[in-house]
Amino acid sequence: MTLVLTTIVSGLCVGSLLLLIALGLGLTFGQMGVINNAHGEFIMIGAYTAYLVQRALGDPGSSLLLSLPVAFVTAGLLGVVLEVTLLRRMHRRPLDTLLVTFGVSLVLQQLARDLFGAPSVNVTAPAWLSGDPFVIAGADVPRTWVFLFALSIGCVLGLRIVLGVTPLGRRIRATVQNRDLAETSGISTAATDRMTFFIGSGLAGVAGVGVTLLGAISPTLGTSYIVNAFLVVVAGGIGQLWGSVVAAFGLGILESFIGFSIGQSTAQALVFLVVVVFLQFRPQGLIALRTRSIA
Amino acid sequence: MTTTRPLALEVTGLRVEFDGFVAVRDVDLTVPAGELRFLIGPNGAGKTTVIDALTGLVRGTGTARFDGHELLGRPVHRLVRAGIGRTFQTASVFEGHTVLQNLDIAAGLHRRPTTLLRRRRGVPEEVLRALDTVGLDDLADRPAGELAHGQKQWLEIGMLLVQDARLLLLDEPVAGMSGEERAATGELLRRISRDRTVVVVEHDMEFLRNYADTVTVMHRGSILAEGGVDEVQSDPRVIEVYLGAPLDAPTATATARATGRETR
Amino acid sequence: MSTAERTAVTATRTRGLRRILRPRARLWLGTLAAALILFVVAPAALSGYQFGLLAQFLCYAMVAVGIGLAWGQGGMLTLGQGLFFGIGGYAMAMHLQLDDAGPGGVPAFMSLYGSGTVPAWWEPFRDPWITIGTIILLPAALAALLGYAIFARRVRGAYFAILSQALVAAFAILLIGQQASTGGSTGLSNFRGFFGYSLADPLNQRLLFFLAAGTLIGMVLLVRLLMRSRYGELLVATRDQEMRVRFLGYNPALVKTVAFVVSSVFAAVGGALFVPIAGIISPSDVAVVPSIMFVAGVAIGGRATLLGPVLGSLALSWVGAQLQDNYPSVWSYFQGALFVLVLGFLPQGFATLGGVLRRRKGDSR
Amino acid sequence: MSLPRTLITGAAGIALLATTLTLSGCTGAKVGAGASGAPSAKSCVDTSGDSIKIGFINSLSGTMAISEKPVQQALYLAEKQINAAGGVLGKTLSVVTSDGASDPNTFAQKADKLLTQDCVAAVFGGWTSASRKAMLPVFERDNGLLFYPVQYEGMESSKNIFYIGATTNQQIVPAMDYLAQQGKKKVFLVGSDYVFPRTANKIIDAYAKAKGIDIVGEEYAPLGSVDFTTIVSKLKASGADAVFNTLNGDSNVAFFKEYTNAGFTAKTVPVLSVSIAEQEVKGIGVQNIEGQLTAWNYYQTIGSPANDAFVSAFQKEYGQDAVVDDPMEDAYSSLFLWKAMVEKAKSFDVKAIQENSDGVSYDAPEGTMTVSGKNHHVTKTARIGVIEPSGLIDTVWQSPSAITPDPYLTGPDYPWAAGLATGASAAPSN
Repeated sequence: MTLVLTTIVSGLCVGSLLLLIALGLGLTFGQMGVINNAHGEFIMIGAYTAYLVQRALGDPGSSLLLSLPVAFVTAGLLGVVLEVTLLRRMHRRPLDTLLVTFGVSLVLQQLARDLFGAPSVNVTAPAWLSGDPFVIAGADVPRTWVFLFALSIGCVLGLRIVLGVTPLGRRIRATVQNRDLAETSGISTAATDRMTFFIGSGLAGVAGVGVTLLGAISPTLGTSYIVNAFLVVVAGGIGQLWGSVVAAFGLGILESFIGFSIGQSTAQALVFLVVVVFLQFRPQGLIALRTRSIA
Repeated sequence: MTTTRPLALEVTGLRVEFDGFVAVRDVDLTVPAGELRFLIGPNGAGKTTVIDALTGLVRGTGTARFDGHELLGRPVHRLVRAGIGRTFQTASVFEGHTVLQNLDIAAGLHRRPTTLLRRRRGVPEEVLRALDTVGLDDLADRPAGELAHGQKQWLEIGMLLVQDARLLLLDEPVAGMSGEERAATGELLRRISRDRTVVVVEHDMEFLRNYADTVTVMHRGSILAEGGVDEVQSDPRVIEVYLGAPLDAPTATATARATGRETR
Repeated sequence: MSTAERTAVTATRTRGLRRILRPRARLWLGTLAAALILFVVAPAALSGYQFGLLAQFLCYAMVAVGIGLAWGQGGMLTLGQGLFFGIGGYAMAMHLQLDDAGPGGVPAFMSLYGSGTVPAWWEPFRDPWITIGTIILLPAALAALLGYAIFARRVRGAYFAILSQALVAAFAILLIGQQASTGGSTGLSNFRGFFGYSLADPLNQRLLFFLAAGTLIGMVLLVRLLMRSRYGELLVATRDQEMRVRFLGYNPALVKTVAFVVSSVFAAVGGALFVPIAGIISPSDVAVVPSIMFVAGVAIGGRATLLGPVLGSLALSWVGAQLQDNYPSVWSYFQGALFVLVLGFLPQGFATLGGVLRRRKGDSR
Repeated sequence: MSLPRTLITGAAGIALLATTLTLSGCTGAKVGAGASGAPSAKSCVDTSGDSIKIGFINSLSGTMAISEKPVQQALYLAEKQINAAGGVLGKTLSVVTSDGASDPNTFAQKADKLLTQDCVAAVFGGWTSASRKAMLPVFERDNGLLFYPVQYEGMESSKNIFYIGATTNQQIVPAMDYLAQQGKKKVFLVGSDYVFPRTANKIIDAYAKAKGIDIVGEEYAPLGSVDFTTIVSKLKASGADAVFNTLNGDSNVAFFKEYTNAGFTAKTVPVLSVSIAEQEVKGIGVQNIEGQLTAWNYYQTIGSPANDAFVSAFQKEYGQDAVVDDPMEDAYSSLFLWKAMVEKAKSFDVKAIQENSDGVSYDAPEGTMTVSGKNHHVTKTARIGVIEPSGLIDTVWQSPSAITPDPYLTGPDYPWAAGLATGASAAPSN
């Protein structure tokens, strides 16, 4: 029983991480149709930001909290630069954005290598996260997991509020539903795209800070996450926030269970295959937007 | 005579729902063979949705029969084999291909699949006929992307002729056309409706008056009136729907669409 | 002179050469030139190392030809060609391993990593004909299944790209995980013979090069044939206006699947020939990044043209091999910049560079 | 043009081509025909001038660059010192570098280039087993020499490779001896999913079975994986009293962070790692692994005149903060070992070096290395170390004497390993 609980808890932790990395991607992919292969590198940038903030401040606790907004803004601004210089001219060519951003990711990786050196660097977790694990119903729950879980849920709620309540959110939704109509209704779609990309990339930065609690920071950090992130977005249903949430935790728990019973290495491959097969039967993902035309 | 006569389209109780919103309800529509029927109504009346339902693009309930075939719930290629053809509001032609290539591809329905692997040699008879009918003879080798707006619509209609569609569902074929192009299109529709059943979704009242055999008016997803042009035009309910204005000065949107043509 | 007239004049002028040479003649001349370069010039001009390298690049180019068909003509961007390259490569490698081990023999790595017995699913690959059949039929069947299921669902192109990427990632992880039967991350290497011919003999290496060159030329000719057939016109039509194609009574999913199957078989054949030439196949040859790099050459050369994918792929591989040694850091930047510049500013690749420049020059406004 | 006609003409053309090639005698030797086994490549090494070319092959790009760049630095240091002392047989060394790009196939390609195009007398480098196994056929075909500087999983010996790093009986077996000696009875194995961990764990399994140790878990993470939640949960559930860690690179960071998060410490359940050296400690963060154990043959802290000279020379060259570790020291030593072999053979010729290699020795920073002509490995002293807060590693135990290399574990000391090497011993050996 404890083992099952442990599995679920570790699945939730994996899911939190998946959700964090998929959230921003879901926004830019789902809302704008841009397939951003450099999303992983924005995560990497967020992680290096956390590293730099900690080097400047010294205290792990305050620097962790401070690096969340700093990484959000840093990665977000870089995202805006990418959108303005490149992606803006490619709105009608989503497949090409995929390849262009792959090129961008190569450049960013090499840039990080030249700036920070190839060896990985490390962020120290604050004492209040590295203490004894919490015990919930007999299962040990490390504090970092709780933090990641809270962080991912916080990001989901924040995004939900921004999209649902604020004027910016209304503009984003209007632009998604009908770009031309939004433009004629006085919404600057270019400005909206910039903001969407800012938030999406910023969330990647936040994810990067979260990642530092689990692993090392290296220039190739982002590559280990990008395939998973895309799968979560696609499995959840493109443009569906709640779909991503369900998909992330579902896949996390699935991976955890397979990992426990068969082995970690096989688990990842099987999860990929499960998603591919699932999408054969339900190509629109878990939650689908019904539209007037299938075209 | 009866064997060559085109067949009637019979729709009863058609209903289309999107996530609880009923876009089309209780639509009964009978278009007799060889008739040029216009389907009109204000924006959002459900005209295009009716066509989408008949051609399998959205799911509809009820019945819709043509030539003894049930249309609802059938896959698109079955509908096409049953003789249904349609156009879209924006002309969907293959812009990279020449006019001739466009029409040749449309002829593929009646060819064996193995011919696909061969190169095109010569021009099939039905393609020549369609070129002549839609009046694009001189432009046969021109890429479709270079055609004028109206010509693209004609090409699209030509493709339906090549595929030998017997029920043509045309979605706003004259939108954005010049006066001359409208007239040419009208004549074209007259010609082809002689031995085919043609349903035209349209906004332009002038065009309608000149060429329609009969008119069906839709409003908020159901049929408001049906009959000859004069009959419908004088129907008080129809006048009320069109903002109390006379029928030839319809909604602002419709006016905007009828570019190149003042609405008097 | 009106713009239209001027365009027409320029077009006539540039098509001058094409007018003079009928398509048939151009086909024969082109084939002859390619054969001359690959069969006569290359062996004479290149060192043994460069020659071997070019042989590998020819195999990559086969994958590129297929991607050109699927993506350039059919609009299906596949990021998973490594899967088919890998199936072809591993099938061939398994056969070579078993062949080296002799009848009933066990490949050395299996005793090292595993139980020392040959798994049942390896056994059929002792037979050369089953191996060749698998190299062609397995990718074809897989591509048909996968392609039709996805295309029939009318999902967005991005789905296909992402799913194919996930598949190739899963494939690589599975290969690594099954070390006892696939060699794991080390892959399969150290082959001695190829259908009875010793791989250590430079003459046989040369023969393999010719085999790859001939296959590549054959593939390009086949794609040309397809592009000029009614099917080719239909494929492009499906790419541009899938809805219209459907309403003309065709099944667009089937049209696209055929192109995807052909491209997958090309990739598998490329992988199968790659193995004896390179002497190794490992998960790092079939994973996510190499799969994207397959696409890179196509994008850079010109996805929608006949020769763009081949030349782009060969050029990219060649430049990569030259730059990587001397400037490993520059190479990364160069690769990245190439993607950004070509796709951002010259989306149809270098094959269309001439046309773009001409239009710029001719544009007086 | 119709389909059949094109196909027929095309097929005819290709058939014609093939026939011509076959008739013109273009096909080479069949397998098993007399000449096939013998290396057909003739050496193109130029020994006439004042200098002699050698090749360095390391990953300068890709995931392995982190580990392999420092190795190349150590190689360059050795080259500089040798040249300053007058070179080898009076010739200065001239280095050709190649980037293996962390990709086995690239390693094979570049090895071929170094041997046949650059015509180097010997090649130094390689790191992953995958890269070595990819290069092995190339070195055998082109008849070149590779000096491989990293500890590895054993079960291999090629007359064209000199293995300067430890084989299993010089690292893994002593490490297990140490754990057994500490009274550990339940060992959990965790490794990256590739050749070295899987083969090492196979050996450990056999060892444990013979010595009454329970292997309570054996887990592999995909290379580069950073998700260790499941594995650490399993570790927790297993009740292990020690962990044997063969994880590679950044996976270590993720593993140790998760390990710490789960409440483990070096005191309760120590982790003995065989792929973490001084270079890696920095990246993992010393606070995460302080007090944990490692097994190597060399640490920067070894107190010997040879080592003091090596460390200070290296830091003079690459900065006072530069750290050195086992593979770097092996790489550095490998160049001197080659020099000693050449001087004994009085020739750069591959065959002469192979024949004269037995018994060649060099006083390396880690102690004297002596080459075994039988299996091309070298003698090494095993050392268990503990990671200090400074990030350096202190020796806590070392083997009483240098251990003779036994890559196939066929010696009398390893009766439990019988059967492990079946089939593997069929590999070519000198």
